[in-house]
Amino acid sequence: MDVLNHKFTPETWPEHPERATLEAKNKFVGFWLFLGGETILFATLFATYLALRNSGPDGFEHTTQSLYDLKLVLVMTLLLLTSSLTSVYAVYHMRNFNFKKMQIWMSITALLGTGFLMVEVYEFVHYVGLGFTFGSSAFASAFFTLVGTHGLHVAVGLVWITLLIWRNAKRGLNLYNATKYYTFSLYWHFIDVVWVFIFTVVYLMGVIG
Amino acid sequence: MSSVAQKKGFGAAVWDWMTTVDHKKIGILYLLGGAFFFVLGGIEALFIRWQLLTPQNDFVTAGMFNDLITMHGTTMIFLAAMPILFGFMNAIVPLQIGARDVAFPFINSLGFWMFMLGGIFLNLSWLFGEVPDAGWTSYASLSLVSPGHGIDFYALGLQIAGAGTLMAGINFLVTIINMRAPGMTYMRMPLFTWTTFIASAMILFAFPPLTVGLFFLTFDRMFGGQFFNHLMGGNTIIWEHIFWIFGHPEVYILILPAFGIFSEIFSTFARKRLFGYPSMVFATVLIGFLGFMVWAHHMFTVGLGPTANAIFAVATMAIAVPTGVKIFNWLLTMWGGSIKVTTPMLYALGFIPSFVMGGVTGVMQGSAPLDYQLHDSYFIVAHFHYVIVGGVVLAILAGTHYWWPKMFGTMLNETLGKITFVFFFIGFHMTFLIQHWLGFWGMPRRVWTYMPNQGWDLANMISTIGAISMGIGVIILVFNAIMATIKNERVGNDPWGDGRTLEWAIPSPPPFYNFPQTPLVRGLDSVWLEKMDGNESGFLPAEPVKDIHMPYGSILPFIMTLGLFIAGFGAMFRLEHAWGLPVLVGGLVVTFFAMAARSVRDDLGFYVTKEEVLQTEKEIAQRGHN
Amino acid sequence: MKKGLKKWRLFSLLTVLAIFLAGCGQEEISTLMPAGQVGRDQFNLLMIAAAIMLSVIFVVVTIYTIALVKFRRSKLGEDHIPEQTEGSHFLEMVWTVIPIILVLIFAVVTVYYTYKLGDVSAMGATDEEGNPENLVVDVTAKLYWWEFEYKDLGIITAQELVVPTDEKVYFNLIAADVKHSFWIPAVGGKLDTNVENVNKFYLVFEKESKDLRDGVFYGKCAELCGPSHALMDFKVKSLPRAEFDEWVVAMQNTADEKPVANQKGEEVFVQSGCIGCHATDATAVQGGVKQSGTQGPNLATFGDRNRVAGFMPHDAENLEDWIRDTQKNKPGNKMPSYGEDQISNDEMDALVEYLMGLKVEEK
Amino acid sequence: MAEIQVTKRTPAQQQLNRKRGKEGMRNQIMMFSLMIFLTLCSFGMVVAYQNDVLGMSGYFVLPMVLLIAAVLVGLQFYYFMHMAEEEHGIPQFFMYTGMILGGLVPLAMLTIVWW
Ligand code: HEA
Ligand code: HEA
Ligand code: HEC
Ligand code: CUA
Ligand SMILES: [Cu+2]
Repeated sequence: MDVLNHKFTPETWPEHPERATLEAKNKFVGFWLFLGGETILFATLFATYLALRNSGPDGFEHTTQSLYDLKLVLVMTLLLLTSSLTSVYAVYHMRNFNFKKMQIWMSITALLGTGFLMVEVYEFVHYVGLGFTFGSSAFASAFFTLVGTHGLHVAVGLVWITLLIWRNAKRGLNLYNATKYYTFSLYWHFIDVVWVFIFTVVYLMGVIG
Repeated sequence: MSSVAQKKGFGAAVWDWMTTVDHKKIGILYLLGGAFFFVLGGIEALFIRWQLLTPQNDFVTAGMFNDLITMHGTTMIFLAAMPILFGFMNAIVPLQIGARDVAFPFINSLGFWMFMLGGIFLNLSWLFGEVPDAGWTSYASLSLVSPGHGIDFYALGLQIAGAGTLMAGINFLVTIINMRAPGMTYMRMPLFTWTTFIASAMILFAFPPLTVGLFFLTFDRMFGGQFFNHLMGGNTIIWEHIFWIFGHPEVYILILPAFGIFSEIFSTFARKRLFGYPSMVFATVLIGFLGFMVWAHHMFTVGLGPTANAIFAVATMAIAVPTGVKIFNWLLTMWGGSIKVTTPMLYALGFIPSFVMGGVTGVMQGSAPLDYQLHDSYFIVAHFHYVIVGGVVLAILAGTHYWWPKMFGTMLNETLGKITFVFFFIGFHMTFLIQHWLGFWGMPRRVWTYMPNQGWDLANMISTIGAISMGIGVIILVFNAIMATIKNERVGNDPWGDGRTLEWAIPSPPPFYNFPQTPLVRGLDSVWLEKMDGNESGFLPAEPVKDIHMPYGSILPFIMTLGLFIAGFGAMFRLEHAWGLPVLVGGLVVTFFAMAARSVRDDLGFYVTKEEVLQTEKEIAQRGHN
Repeated sequence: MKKGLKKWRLFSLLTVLAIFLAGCGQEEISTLMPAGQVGRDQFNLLMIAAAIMLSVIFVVVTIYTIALVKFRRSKLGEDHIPEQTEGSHFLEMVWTVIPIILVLIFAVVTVYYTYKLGDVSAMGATDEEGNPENLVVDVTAKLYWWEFEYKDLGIITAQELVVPTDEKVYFNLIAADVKHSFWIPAVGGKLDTNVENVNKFYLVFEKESKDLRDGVFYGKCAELCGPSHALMDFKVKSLPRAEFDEWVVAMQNTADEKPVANQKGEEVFVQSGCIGCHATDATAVQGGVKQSGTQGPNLATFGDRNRVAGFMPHDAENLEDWIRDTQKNKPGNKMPSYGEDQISNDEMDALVEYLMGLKVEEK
Repeated sequence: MAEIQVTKRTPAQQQLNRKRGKEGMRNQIMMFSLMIFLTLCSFGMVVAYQNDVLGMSGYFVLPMVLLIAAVLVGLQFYYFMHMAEEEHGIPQFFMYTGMILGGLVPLAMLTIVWW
């Protein structure tokens, strides 16, 4: 039997298609482990950010309190949180073997993600315009690295999901690509988790001072 | 495609190895790659010792000496010890758990190439004449001001190799979690598999900080970052923390698999079940966990304050307890057994006193106020070579002799093996025992020369002579390996006669699908159990012979890595050469396209039919008979 | 002369002790012959540790040897199948609990000494008149040399630390370029000199250095800091308090009365630009701010030193060699070399004599 | 890849599954609303603190904000990422280990890198 070509119906479609075969299970577990590793990666970035927050050369001007604009951050947060929900919808439809709806919800997820990324790029450009650049202080380096790494993850996620949607557009759901969609959604939620810490630790705590 | 023994030309053979995703072949690649770097690192060590033979020696310059120690430490840890252990893990763990392959064959191959090309990248620094020179720890204040591209080679090379290691770690974890044969519960897994599991988990959590730290270093040096530049608000202590948050777990990543290897060897050659198996497992897990709580013991003299020092001191000492449990369990495995002193066993026997000596000096260093004296002195050099050479390297040598027949189908010569041991073991103690006193007598480490009349002259000479003896041992080993390959006397499933774990139930080397039928496991030491129950083959199938699914080989892992390798050079020369930036981008594009190709093309593997399996088994059986 | 006589008298004793001392290294640099409270505390800790560790090794090796001798297959026969014991809860308890006890004992002493040696609370203490009670030395580690500033006394020196005996001497440690580490093995453990913060600790010198072989303790840089890390040595003179006070006064006087052993040499020193980096006035600090000539070691006491540049024998030949080719002697150090086209041989002789005459101690 | 077990559900089973799925989805939406609400609370508190309207002290706002973050993360893991479902023992174990160790790093950097 062939994972790629076996045709399922909603009745025969397994309840947990993302881990219905050994390969799928491997990917599923492997991806979770990868996220476990990412936790430490971001923890280290957060740690460095916290240690270097507001530290720069003598008389440097930009601090967390003078810099951050919560309105933008709120917009970004809402975009990303919503995109998390839309990807939940996509997975819901995947489990129901409704390929079309899944594709649609995944596309919406990607659009929201793109929106988020655009606001972030705007924010960075704005900071650079203010003279707050990657090299202007240790604080700046740490800030851009932490937030930028998250942004990079979003960008990678967007490329990933775009490829998935495009590649499978004509093929429909099967046990081969179901895992891929599912792991993408895990990845996307994880990005959201990281963002929760970013808006809390970087922006909100930054404003509190 | 699927037939086993095709006659191939040289080019085809190279292509075969470059595209292989077979865990056994990748294991051999790791072993050979690691051995190459071990010899390289060993030659560097000999240069170090030769320079220190006499006071005010001028065999190498001061700058060259720093290159040598940095590359020696980095090469040995990242490119020799770890990859060789990965070689054994790859070759053996799937066999021990009764699996046909690892969970991610493609990623396995990718991990190997990342290690190999990362290591080559690092070592190309010798050709450029700009070699990393800030020690393997690369402390930030020094590594930021180090001129030339030396440290860039370090940061980028390790970044590539480190990513490969992380992949290998995840791969082993998933393999062990998901691919165990029926009946192979966690508490029936051989100890080598267990230690692989825990070491891989440690890799998963220890390497991301290294990635981040190297990223900071790269950006500080090449792209205007300010993480460690204290004039811009940066802080060098952050590097020290990040490095040791990675670095301390790293040393347990090295020693745990070594413990695993010795556990196998002790019970095999004492013909006895491992004493206290559950506590062995528990101790392994505990060491793995505690390993993350003690990193600051490398930083006692940094000035963290008495409270931090006291906490980390006590945490450090705690590790002595689970390690002691292991030591005594091994002793009691031998106790009441039937000990046969083969070459692997000889190494295992050499390991116990050597490692205990290294371990207890570790505990001494764990006492912060005492470490104020010992830190950065030759006492430290003695400590870690006692645990690394007396633990990890002896395990590697033991494992090489023990599993050589399983990996290559021929035995290494036992007599030569024992001669190697004698030279290596005596040389090892001669080199490093005296270094404890050098430390007490006030000799700092990482000194390229020393003035006469400080009381260090004779001791250094003894130490150097010992190193030469180790070198002789290694040369004999290499000779032994070459001779065994030339003679090529084939061996059966269990050439040692006392094999206990599943790898000894199948041919040496195993066919590419490992097990014609998935085995059924009824307890710890599966093969031994079956044999004791009168099943001579030591093997109990869990299923009838069926078609076997296998993955396709692929060149993409190599191409992906090559892209990164090229990009590394681009990044490094971006500022001084016009071609830098295009090469950087070009390399990344290559990698990216290889990745896209991988994700867009379906890779479903192929089936070996039942008939082919039976045919292959028959051929192997016949080969065994003549 | 005096020294030589003493050597003769001690000779017989020394030969007897030599056998023991050989294992202990040399007094001026060995941690096994501690010359002060801190080093002794650490030495005691070492002895406790060694006792514990040796007993552990002893137990392990005993069991090991017996097992190895008793249970050989060559004795038991090729077909012997030993009993497959699974383990023993009792034994396993034993070898869990005993190490825990040993570790606990060691942990308690460790924590005690950690706090004891980390206690610098008395550092800033002053008496009723507001004078500091304790001597505080600010150490700045620079690429391959050491600067010692006595802020409260308004003097500065380099390469050779001078301290009073039998009292706590406190140190502020910092690095000026890259990280180094300050270590006087015979007196006590090290502490890093970081680039971004001041580290503080104390040492006690209980032995007068004049009784030592070279009349000084050896100090080392213990953190890799570049090519000449190995040569970043310094020396320590410990004097009784009274002599130390005399030394301080003599140092303070270098502001007004500089010894000039060779007038021409002084001119060379000024004209060649040496003065730009090297002050010969030990009070070249005012209120902690260095006034002049601080890129290189302060040379006010150069004639008293035990070594040139911290490690070369202190004689005219080596001094000349040093100035002629600093990079050969100490790769990567920050002092330029002076060839014959810059300083002729005649000038050099004068310069060397001048430098050797820069003394504050009576000789 | 080999073995796919294909089982066909009866219509009754299928319906039950659908119903469960729908309920699950409703749950998700409720949790999502809760998340949005908490997020707004977080931002609201900080803005209030910033403009000094409710007279809240930083010592109250800071822990609250962190607490909310923890809750949000828990919701993501347990609802959106289904970490409570069966066969998630390994993911849970590794995520928790990751978080414990991950918590240690910032803690260390905040306490023992202070200059
Ligand atoms: C394989 C590698 C390996 C292993 C296994 C270990 C094991 C240990 N190490 Fe080591 N270590 C290194 C590799 C390793 N180390 C390296 C490479 C460095 C230097 C890095 C650098 O600076 O370049 C280093 C440095 C290092 C330091 C820093 C020193 C300094 O720079 O100032 C310290 C300090 O605490 C330390 C402690 C320990 C301890 C407590 C153990 C323990 O795990 C040992 C436990 C084992 C035993 C104790 C023996 C068996 C136990 C019994 C028989 C039970 C009874 C025992 C007692 C009651 C004591 N090590
Ligand atoms: C896995 C880790 C590992 C291993 C195996 C070794 C092995 C050896 N090490 Fe090393 N060492 C380190 C890890 C390791 N080391 C680290 C991390 C450092 C710290 C670096 C730093 O300060 O940053 C260090 C530092 C270090 C120093 C201190 C340098 C200094 O501080 O100034 C010394 C000095 O004696 C030394 C010696 C040796 C010797 C003699 C061996 C021997 O065991 C080597 C034996 C091997 C051989 C002798 C090879 C023989 C090969 C041949 C003879 C060629 C044969 C040719 C063919 C077959 C073609 N090592
Ligand atoms: C650019 C600054 C600079 C100049 C100019 C300079 N020096 Fe130096 N000098 C140093 C530094 C830095 C050291 C410390 C070198 C080391 O030990 O790493 C040093 C060390 C010395 C020492 C050894 C000090 C000791 O205490 O052991 C002597 C003597 C010396 N210089 C003499 C001279 C003379 C004479 C001249 C002029 C002809 C001179 N220096 C010019 C920077 C300078
Ligand atoms: Cu300064 Cu080493
Ligand atoms: Cu450690």
